[in-house]
Amino acid sequence: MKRFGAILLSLVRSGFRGLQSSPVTSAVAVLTISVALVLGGGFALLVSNMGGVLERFGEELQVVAYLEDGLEPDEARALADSVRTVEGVAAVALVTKDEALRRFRETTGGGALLEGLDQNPLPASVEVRLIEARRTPEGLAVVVSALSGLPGVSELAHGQEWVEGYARFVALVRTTAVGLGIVLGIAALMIVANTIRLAVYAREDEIEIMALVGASRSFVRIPFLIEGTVQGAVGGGLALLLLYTGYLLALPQLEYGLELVLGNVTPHFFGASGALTVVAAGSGLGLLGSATALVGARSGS
Amino acid sequence: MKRFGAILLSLVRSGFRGLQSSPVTSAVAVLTISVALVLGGGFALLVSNMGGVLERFGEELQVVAYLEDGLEPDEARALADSVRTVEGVAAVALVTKDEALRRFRETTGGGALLEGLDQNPLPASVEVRLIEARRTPEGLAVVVSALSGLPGVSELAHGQEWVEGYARFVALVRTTAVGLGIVLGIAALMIVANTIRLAVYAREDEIEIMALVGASRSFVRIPFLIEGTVQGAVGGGLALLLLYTGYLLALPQLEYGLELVLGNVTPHFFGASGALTVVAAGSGLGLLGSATALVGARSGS
Amino acid sequence: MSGWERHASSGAFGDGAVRTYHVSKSYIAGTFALHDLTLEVKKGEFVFLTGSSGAGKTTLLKLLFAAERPSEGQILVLGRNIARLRESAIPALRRRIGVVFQDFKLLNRLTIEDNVAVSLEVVGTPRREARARAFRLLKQVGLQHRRYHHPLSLSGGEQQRVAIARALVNEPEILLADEPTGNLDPELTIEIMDLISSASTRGTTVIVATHDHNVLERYGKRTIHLEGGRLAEDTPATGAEP
Amino acid sequence: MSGWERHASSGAFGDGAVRTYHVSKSYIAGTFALHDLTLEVKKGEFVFLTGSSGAGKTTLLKLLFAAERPSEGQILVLGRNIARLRESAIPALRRRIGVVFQDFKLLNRLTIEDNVAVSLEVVGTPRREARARAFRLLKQVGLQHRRYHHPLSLSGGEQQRVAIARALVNEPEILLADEPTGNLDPELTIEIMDLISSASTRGTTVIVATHDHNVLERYGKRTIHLEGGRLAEDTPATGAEP
Ligand SMILES: Nc1ncnc2c1ncn2[C@@H]1O[C@H](COP(=O)(O)OP(=O)(O)OP(=O)(O)O)[C@@H](O)[C@H]1O
Ligand SMILES: Nc1ncnc2c1ncn2[C@@H]1O[C@H](COP(=O)(O)OP(=O)(O)OP(=O)(O)O)[C@@H](O)[C@H]1O
Ligand SMILES: [Mg+2]
Ligand SMILES: [Mg+2]
Repeated sequence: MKRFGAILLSLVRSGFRGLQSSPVTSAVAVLTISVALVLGGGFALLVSNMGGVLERFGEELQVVAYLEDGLEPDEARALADSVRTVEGVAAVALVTKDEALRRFRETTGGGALLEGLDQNPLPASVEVRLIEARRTPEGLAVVVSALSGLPGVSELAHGQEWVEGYARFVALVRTTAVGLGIVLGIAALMIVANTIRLAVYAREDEIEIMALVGASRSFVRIPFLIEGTVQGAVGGGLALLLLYTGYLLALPQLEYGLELVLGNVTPHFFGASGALTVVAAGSGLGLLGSATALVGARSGS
Repeated sequence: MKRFGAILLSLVRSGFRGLQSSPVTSAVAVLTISVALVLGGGFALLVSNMGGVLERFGEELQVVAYLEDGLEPDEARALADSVRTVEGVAAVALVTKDEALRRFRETTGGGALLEGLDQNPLPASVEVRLIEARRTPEGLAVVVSALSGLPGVSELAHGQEWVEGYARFVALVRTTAVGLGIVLGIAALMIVANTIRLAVYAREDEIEIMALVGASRSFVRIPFLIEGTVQGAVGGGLALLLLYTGYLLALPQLEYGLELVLGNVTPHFFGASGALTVVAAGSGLGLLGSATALVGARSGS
Repeated sequence: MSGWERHASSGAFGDGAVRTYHVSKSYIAGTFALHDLTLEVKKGEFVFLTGSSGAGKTTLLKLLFAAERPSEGQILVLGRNIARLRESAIPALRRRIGVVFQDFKLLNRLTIEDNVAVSLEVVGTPRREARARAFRLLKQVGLQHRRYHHPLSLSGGEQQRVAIARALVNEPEILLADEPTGNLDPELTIEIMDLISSASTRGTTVIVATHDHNVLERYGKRTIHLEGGRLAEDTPATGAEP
Repeated sequence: MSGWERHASSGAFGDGAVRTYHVSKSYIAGTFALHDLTLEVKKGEFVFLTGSSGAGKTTLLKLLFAAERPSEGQILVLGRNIARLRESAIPALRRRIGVVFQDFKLLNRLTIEDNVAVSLEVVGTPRREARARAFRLLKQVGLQHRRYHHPLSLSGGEQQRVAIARALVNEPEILLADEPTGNLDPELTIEIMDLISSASTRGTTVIVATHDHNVLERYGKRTIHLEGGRLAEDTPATGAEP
């Protein structure tokens, strides 16, 4: 037991001694890990912020149920209420004939077009927003079929095309994000593994000598793994710092642009768990990097 | 002269000998450079493809000059011709009253709305597209003021807001692209420099010994620079290969999505000069990386 | 099972610390660094290994602590058959053998005290104890005042003495020393050789490769002479203990 | 300008290849690896450097080829003042000096022929010629058959001989050899020392640090003895040429 404790202590100590006694190499590894994580983390941040934007896009999606012309306001309101209970419906807004006319005037600018008419030709309608899960062609079809069965509804406009476009856009963004994420992840892992591999190579003599004085495989290797993990964690912390600095610097610019283009989506940074994930990813990269680096190292026996 | 030639030859030879005699380290460096370039090159590719998309967006921008109601078709055509000569105008299309009515029917679906009218209330118009340089709020103002002076034009609709939104969107995309490009470039440079630095560290003994047997600074260093440049070029070639493979694999997916969302923009890969740029960037990175790596190396004197 | 192996497993080797049986080692096809070498070193014996440059002394020592495997033949060290030793069993064997390498093989990033202590730490000796014992050994080779320095700031002879201290610190059952006094002056050579021979009197089996005729004469131990990888002469001890 | 420097620039040193004037070297504050050393070695002279482990032999040699700078004092080598030599002038000086390092310092990634040839290539000797001359030197140290091998596959003594070949190949004006026969048996030692002394008869100034009393006696050259960094004895040649 005492022996085991002594060995453990000695392993941890020599892991940290490694960091200390080759500061330049360690710094280089830490820097590389942090650069890799800035790229990966920045990308994750972008995707997570884009999620909000997509979300807003999706909120634009609605089904409009035009009401029969003879319907009384009370009946229309009752209909709107019954629509609210349909599964997949998130929000319902009633647009009366007058409201429709007002909107038409607004959008066509002036509305001189309808001036000569003696009565309002525009129908009342119920605008239906869908819950997120239904914002797919299939989900939409379910809601539409439920709505079309309701009495008082004369016609449904549901922008099938728009939904398909939206669904494909979301799928495209997701696929791209996942694809790029995988590429970035592999790139980060390879870069980190390469860096640590070179650092280990520079110390191959050391590994060999340790083996020659009777150190077991794990006694030689564990300090390198500890070293890699610590470097990774430090690199993760540094990446977080860099990302946050970049975020603060970029925010004014981005907010201005995003607001104009996409409305008032507020950009957000990593929360505590996200930040922890970055550091953990760093440690993981460092550990994995040193582990893969050691596979190729000559063992001295 | 003979002496100089011998030295030059010996430098180049030992540059290549370095690559040969440390194949693992070289492979690691090449791989890292290519990973960095895949990221950077992929980003460049994305931006250049996005350029096409933005271009298409911009083409949507037009100024509509509504014509006075009494204008004869001949007069309208003459006016359209005179608009064509205005500076900043790229294309002009005449929309007659009949055409306007047809379009209205199409877009409102049925056009029951105008059924009861005895005469066509819609004005003829001239649609004006701008050259790219004028697709800014300022450029637009110049064209608009030129158009508003023309006789026969009753009103101008020029989507000032749309233009502002577009201009800001383009600016945002450009800023983001440049920002990300700089970050990626720096990241690539740092990663490559770090990798090569570690590779040089592993051979510091060699550098020291060379100095001790009387090699001049450049005699010791130039082989490393050659080695770095060659590694960079190979890494660039590999990156190009990886990018092209990725492009071919991603194309079916992207085309499908892009077409739906953005219309028929055809994605494109690097041309010959772009490809050359990637390889050159690799060589440059390798050279710069080894140059910065050598700054820190101990010289043995 | 060959006759030799039956012998080995039945303990017929008695108190042999090291036995080689028709051992050959060839690094480059067609040439032999060692050729058909059969010899025995008993427990506690002190043996010199001589032979000109390239005769195979270092190769023989490398085979004994499993840094190389024999191309042919069998080697028994402390009861274990080197030719068949599993990779994972090597560290345990090496911990029972102290080695002074011809090129020292010190860890440049550690202090010399840590260099000596590392032999103890690999077997789990607590750090305090390891350092105390390392200090004692450094004192015996006259380097206690340099204990916090790093190997690269030591002179050649000083580094060699650190290597000797490291080999002796865990009181190994076998000591293999490859040219351990090549960088030492005659006075220090005697001091160090006395240190080694005192380990021998405490029961350690010692094999010292050396070129130094003065040492050979002074200690008058059994001397194995190699020539071109073959056993050329095996001179028994003269008993001329100094 | 000190009196010494005025002497130096006026050529009053005559044919001194090496002169040191009150030279001290301190690596660690308060301790001296060399202390107030003043000596002269004439052109073509053959000098042995002795002293126990840590006496400062290697340090003195390092100062002479500008691998270290003196802490105090002036050093004149081939007419150049080491203490004031510009960094960029060092390579040119080193090309006129051959050095056998105590730890060999071979380039492990090159063949031994390339290791020897590198001394020539740094001054721009065409490769063919460099290799031909390297081959000749390797033959003189008995290693021509190993010329395409790498240093790590050579025995200690073989590596040492490669280091000697490299130091001699460009016919240096000064040869500094640090324990050049520490890994060689007595017969080879004589061969190699004969090689070195034949370079000396061709005009090379030679300084050899050694512990080997047999060598000192056999060649009977001037011997500078260091003790704790100080000049303890400077014995002139006995003229007992072998
Ligand atoms: N790894 C190797 N690859 C190829 N040849 C080798 C290798 N190691 C040793 N040799 C060769 O084997 C022979 C014996 O080498 P060894 O190191 O055992 O000699 P040695 O007796 O220790 O010599 P020295 O006194 O010079 O140290 C030499 O010719 C050497 O060149
Ligand atoms: N880089 C250094 N840093 C600190 N001390 C050093 C350094 N190099 C040498 N020394 C010390 O200076 C003293 C003289 O060393 P030097 O190498 O000159 O001895 P030497 O005469 O060559 O000994 P040896 O015969 O053992 O090679 C020694 O005590 C050594 O420890
Ligand atoms: Mg040997
Ligand atoms: Mg020395």
